[in-house]
Amino acid sequence: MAKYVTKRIIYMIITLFLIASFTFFLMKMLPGSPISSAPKLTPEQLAVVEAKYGLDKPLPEQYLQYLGNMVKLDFGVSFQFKGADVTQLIINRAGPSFQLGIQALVLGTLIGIILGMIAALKQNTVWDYGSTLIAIFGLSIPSFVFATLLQYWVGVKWELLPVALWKNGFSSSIMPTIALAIGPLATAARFVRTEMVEVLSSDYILLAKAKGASRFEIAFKHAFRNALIPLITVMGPLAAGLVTGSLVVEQIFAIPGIGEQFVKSINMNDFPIIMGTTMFYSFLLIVIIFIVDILYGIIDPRIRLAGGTK
Amino acid sequence: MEKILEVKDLELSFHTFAGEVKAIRGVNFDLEKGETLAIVGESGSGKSVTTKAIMRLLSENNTEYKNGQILFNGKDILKLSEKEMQKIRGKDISMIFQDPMTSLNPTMTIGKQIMEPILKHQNVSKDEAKKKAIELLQLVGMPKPELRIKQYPHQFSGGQRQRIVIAIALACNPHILIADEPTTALDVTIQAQILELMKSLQKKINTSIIFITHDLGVVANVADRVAVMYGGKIVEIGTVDEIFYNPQHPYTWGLLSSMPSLDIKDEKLYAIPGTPPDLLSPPKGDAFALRSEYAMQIDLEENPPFFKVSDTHYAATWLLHPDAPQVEPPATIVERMKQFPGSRYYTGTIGGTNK
Amino acid sequence: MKKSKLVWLLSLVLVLSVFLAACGGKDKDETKGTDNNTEKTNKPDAKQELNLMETAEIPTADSALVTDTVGFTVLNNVNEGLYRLNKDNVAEPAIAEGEPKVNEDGTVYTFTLRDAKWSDGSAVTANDFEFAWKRAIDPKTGSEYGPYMMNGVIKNAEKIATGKAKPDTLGVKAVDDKTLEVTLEKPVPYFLSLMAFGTFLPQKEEFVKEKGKQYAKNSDNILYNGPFVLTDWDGTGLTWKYKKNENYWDKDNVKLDTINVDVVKETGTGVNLYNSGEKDRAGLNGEFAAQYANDKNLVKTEEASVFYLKLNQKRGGKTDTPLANVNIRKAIAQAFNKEELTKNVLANGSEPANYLVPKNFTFDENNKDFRDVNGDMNKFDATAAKESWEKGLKELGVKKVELEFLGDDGDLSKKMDEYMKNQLEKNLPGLSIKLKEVPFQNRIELDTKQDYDIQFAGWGPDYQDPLTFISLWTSDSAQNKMSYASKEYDKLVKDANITYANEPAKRWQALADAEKLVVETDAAIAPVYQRTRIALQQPYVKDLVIHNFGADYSYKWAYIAGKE
Amino acid sequence: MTQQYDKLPPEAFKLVKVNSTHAEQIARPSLNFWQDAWLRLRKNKAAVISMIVLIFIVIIALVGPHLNSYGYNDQNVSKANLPPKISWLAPLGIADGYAEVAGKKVDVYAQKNVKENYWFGTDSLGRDLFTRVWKGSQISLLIAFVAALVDVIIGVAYGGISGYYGGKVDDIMQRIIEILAGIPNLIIVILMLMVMEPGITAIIIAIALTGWIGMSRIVRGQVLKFKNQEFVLASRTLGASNSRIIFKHLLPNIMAIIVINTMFTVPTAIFFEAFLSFIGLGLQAPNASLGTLINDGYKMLQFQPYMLGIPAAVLSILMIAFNLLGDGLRDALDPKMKD
Repeated sequence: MAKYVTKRIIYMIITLFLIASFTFFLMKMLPGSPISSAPKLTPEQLAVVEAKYGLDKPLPEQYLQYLGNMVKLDFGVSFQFKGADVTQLIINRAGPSFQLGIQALVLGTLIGIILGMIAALKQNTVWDYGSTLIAIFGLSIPSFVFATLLQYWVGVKWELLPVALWKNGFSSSIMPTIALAIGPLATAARFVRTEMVEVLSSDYILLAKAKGASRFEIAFKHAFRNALIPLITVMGPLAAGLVTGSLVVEQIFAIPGIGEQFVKSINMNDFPIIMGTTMFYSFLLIVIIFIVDILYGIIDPRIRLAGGTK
Repeated sequence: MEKILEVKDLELSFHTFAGEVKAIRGVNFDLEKGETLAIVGESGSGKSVTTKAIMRLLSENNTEYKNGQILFNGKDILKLSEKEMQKIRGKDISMIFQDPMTSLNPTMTIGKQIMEPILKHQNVSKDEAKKKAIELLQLVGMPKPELRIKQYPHQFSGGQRQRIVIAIALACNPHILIADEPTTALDVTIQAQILELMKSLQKKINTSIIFITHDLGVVANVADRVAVMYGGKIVEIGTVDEIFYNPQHPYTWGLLSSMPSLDIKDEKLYAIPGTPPDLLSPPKGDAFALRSEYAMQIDLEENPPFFKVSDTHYAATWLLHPDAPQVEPPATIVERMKQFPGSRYYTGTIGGTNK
Repeated sequence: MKKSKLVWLLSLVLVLSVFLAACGGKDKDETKGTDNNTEKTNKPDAKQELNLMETAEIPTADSALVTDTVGFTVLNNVNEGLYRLNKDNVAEPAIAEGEPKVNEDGTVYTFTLRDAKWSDGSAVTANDFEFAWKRAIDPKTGSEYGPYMMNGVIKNAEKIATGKAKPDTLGVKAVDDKTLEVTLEKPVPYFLSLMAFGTFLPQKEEFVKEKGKQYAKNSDNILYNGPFVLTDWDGTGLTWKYKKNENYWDKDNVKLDTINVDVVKETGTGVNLYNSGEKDRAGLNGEFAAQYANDKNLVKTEEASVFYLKLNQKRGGKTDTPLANVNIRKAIAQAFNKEELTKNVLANGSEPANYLVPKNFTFDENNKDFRDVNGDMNKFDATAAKESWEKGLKELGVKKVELEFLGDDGDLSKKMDEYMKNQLEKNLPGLSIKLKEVPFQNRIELDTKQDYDIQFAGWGPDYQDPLTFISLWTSDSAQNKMSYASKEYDKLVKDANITYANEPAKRWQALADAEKLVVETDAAIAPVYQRTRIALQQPYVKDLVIHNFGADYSYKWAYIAGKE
Repeated sequence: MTQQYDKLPPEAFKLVKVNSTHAEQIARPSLNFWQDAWLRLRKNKAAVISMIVLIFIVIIALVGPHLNSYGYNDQNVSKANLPPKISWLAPLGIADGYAEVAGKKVDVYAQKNVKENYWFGTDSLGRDLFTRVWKGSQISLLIAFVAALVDVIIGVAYGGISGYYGGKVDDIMQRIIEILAGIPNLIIVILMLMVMEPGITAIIIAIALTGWIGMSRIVRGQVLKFKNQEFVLASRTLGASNSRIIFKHLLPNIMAIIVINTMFTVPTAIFFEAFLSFIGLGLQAPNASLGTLINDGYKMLQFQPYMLGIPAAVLSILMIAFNLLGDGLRDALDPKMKD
């Protein structure tokens, strides 16, 4: 176990290093920078500003410095926020994003599991088709469309929930959570259905039935756990998918999160924020995948972590 | 002897994408208390389906019970509600499956899995159930049961797992134990152990066993009576001796001929020609006729009824019709029949033994 | 003295018209409802709380570094310079007590400061101005607007900015706590209107030095001397509040207690918030503008921003392009239907521009709009365009021309680009346009590198004088970036700037001649439209003042009446 | 049981010679894997309907833009923002050219004095949406198919090599995958798109760049499963070359799973493109894709819902059809599900 964890941590570091390097050189390839696009600056001032951001040094030196700072969790200062600390900005913005992400993940997987279970237990009935359709609709309606519809109907027309903004506590988070949850919901529902159908046709379910277990017991005592364990493996991608969603949902609901700022930074060429956020997202994803793998080993008695991933 | 189970005229079909599969086309047999009935036949002959029908384990979505009754202690199982059925399963009738590798829940400790039917059907506390589970494991010959009940299936070998499955099946002292090819997936040495175990357990708890197999060697070892199935029907039923030494149906002949035998020296192993019938469109008449060298005109036209050979021995073949011509069974069968008193080839003296 | 009066007068007229527009587009009769409302309830409510939205975060609240409209708007409401744009868009003395003393040739201004306090209770002194301005011009600060606003205006500014002189030598001096002396490079007719600009706000030296790097990074690290103080701003967040500044010298005229601001980047979300009653004012863009065209709460404000096509004559600064040919440029300038563009594509009340200096922006001594001098130039004329085009092609000896059209990647910009492409290709046979749409920052970068053929760009004035537009196209201008070089033009601008600095009429004419040259004769740029700001605003919001240069809004006089 | 039997005619008991091969003939016709799969698929109503719908959409995406006289970039600003109007549907009150403007229902066609009908209405530049929707579908499908194809090629090659050669090669290749899997692909795609010249190619490259990992994992798993099975070993002992084993034995067996996976990759790519449009990294104007159309339309949701509704409906139908067909294929091709 310890050996496995060490190995995984080494891979995580390599991955982060590669992402960091890739992002760095990609940013260097990009046209435009907020500094050179400030035409009002005189060349003398430009030199001062470039020195401030460390842009006057040769590329390899910049790269090393960047990596060195990154180890210290220092992602430099933002261009658009005139010298605001990127790390601080991410910390400031992480709260709402985390809250939404976790709420959406919980809500999405929960409802997804329920839908998937219903579909599998009532296979080839109206229930099955209904929940499958809901799941596919969730996959096929872009989250920004869904968010807009929610905002207009639930917020403006029916006045049930705050239209947008992040200031009415939990009620502010309900609509964005729903809009975000629709993706994981659909994925979880389809995944659970497939797994559940497979589990339900397995011998041990037949044996359980032969023991006299009721439908309920079969579904929840035997099938449920076995169908859900594999779901953990897709939690990583699901969580990554939430990042995708949060970029647009945060913007639509005017939520002070990281995703919203990431989109803006792209449009503003705010490289330090782009790089910082990319590293943040990557780190998050890697940690989630790692946790999921460890969790998988703990929950599924068949897996022993000594070997590879499978 | 008391009849604990009677299957009467059972007919059932599966509805599949390809159409209606007439899997069971009229099956009759009964099971007496404490006896072991073996059902033999090729794959697809309907053995497993018949037993799953008794347990009502067939998927309700695509299974249609077209006719017949399954009487357990005089009650028709097919008419019971799912709830009532759940009370019978695992308690009165329990089942052992073919593949011990897949028939245990991989994420549940075996202790829990053994305790499940006990808690379900007997009014006992968890501790008692646990004690019972340990006893059961001891009964099926599992060493250190106290430790092992906390373990998961993947920590056991195939033979051990089958013992666990047997322990589960025996947990509530069932009246009927259905064993669906319980040894097929096991090593030969383990097979023997498991069979011995089942035999000794049967004596201890006086259960009736339905034993499904295609291995006639196993049948000879464990069964009291044998039913031979072909094409969704029982074609011959009788005591072990009657089936082994006085078979009447050409299919039984074929089966027995294809069994390697130690006492009959024959270089060539016999194989039944052709393939089993397609139950999507079962043939008219005797389903085996097309593969039989003893086929008569009527075999192609009409289903043979059961002809009585003895009080315990019936066979569904037109060859037993009084008007049918006498045919010569294969040589190996004749050899067998020579040893059976009452057979037309019997060579010994009446009342004698052939031991 | 004379100059300031001129500005006064000019501003008065200008502001009248702007104000009229600001209060609800009086040129349309559907706004009558608003007027009725206005008259009915003008008594301020008990609860004076205004809910507003911005479209972007505050990048910085440091007056030396601020470059964007949000930042300028915030500073305008929480701080106060020597002058402030008043309700009528006129720069009037604020921290300065009355008009300054000006020397004979108009190069030395001496301001006397009134008794004003910072939010920490300390007095606003002349040194606060001296410190702030010197800080803004110091290259070490990295201010964009410092040099931009001061170069050529305040003495030695340019030398300091280019590192040839020390910041100490800037022509600003605190004679004593209450007296500030500003020495100019040359007479600047519009100097006082600059004094209302954000870059010239005061900063308290002691405080700035104490906070060091943390200065102005959040609402706790700034001092305020304006009508409001900023609160609940964490430096990068999407929300902040204005609270009435109890230390403000003119606090009696400030009626609002609180303004809640949230950043909402999606127009649709903004409109939804407005419709749900959460917000009191919501800006609209084209698509929404069209739909709310008949809304009784629609507010239109003509801006002084002009959008035009820059026609690059030397791509990458190296070779001549087809656009070096004046006939080709003229053809392009006349080949698109501005009426249709503004009416149907933009659909936000913006007007077609056949000029560079916007209308209703600057006025001469007789209150005559600068616009009246030249009138319309290079109006849409497909036939004339085609003629010029063919002539140009013949001169070039080609049949086909392919040009890259650089634009922003906002939704509305994209739509306009698509329209322009379609129009140009339709009206100029043989022309094919390749669209390139990039984020604003990238466009500016490409502009700086002069790496484009045609660029859809715009300019908003920094001070109230035609020069803010005209000076863009001199051959040495940092904004030129299209290799437009005309000796005549340079001379006219120099005339206006220096030669006729104290002769308004001649200066006016020189500026007008320059405009005609760049727009009509040389067709160096092709004006497209003058923008109108359009918004939904609750009728109970009163006296929310909208400016057409500098900061966008002043909340000092705003109040709520009739909401309850 | 009685032993009373009907008297039967003697000829009934005449022995007949039955050719045992006859018995095999009446068994089910022997079908190869794909024919069998096709039969199963045909029984799955949802999958069949999906397939028909997909074929229909592909055809109409190719033909649709030519069904009327408007080009996809023909602007006529005076005819902007017209709601859909289809003459034969108008009496039913749908697609009748009426729209709600400031709370009142008005005939926009009459108001703007437009004589011709626009079946799906027009956009804000007066372009025919019918033409644009199908042109957009064309481009979306193109992007999706090419991206899926690239995914398949890279994924199968990578997974195949990794699984087939095993050992060190597999080890190294899997470590690389492990590292790549940690990269948030959306972020990378966005960054890539910032660097590349925007357009269809850039989007395809960006989507394909990270999409193949899933495919390669599945293929590797399958190859590992099959390569040690008897039929492969048998063929190897008979001296079959690697390429023969790969193409004749392994590929046909994993084809099914590749096809199924592709069925799910295609809609993901379509969706991804739509998402990129939203954050402004999609296609360059005046090109249309379903994504850009939805993005254009969603801002007009409250006023001109058709501008969002129609392309969103097409996208949804495509997604649903691909998913249901994928499900159907999985059921049909997955040997586990065989009864």
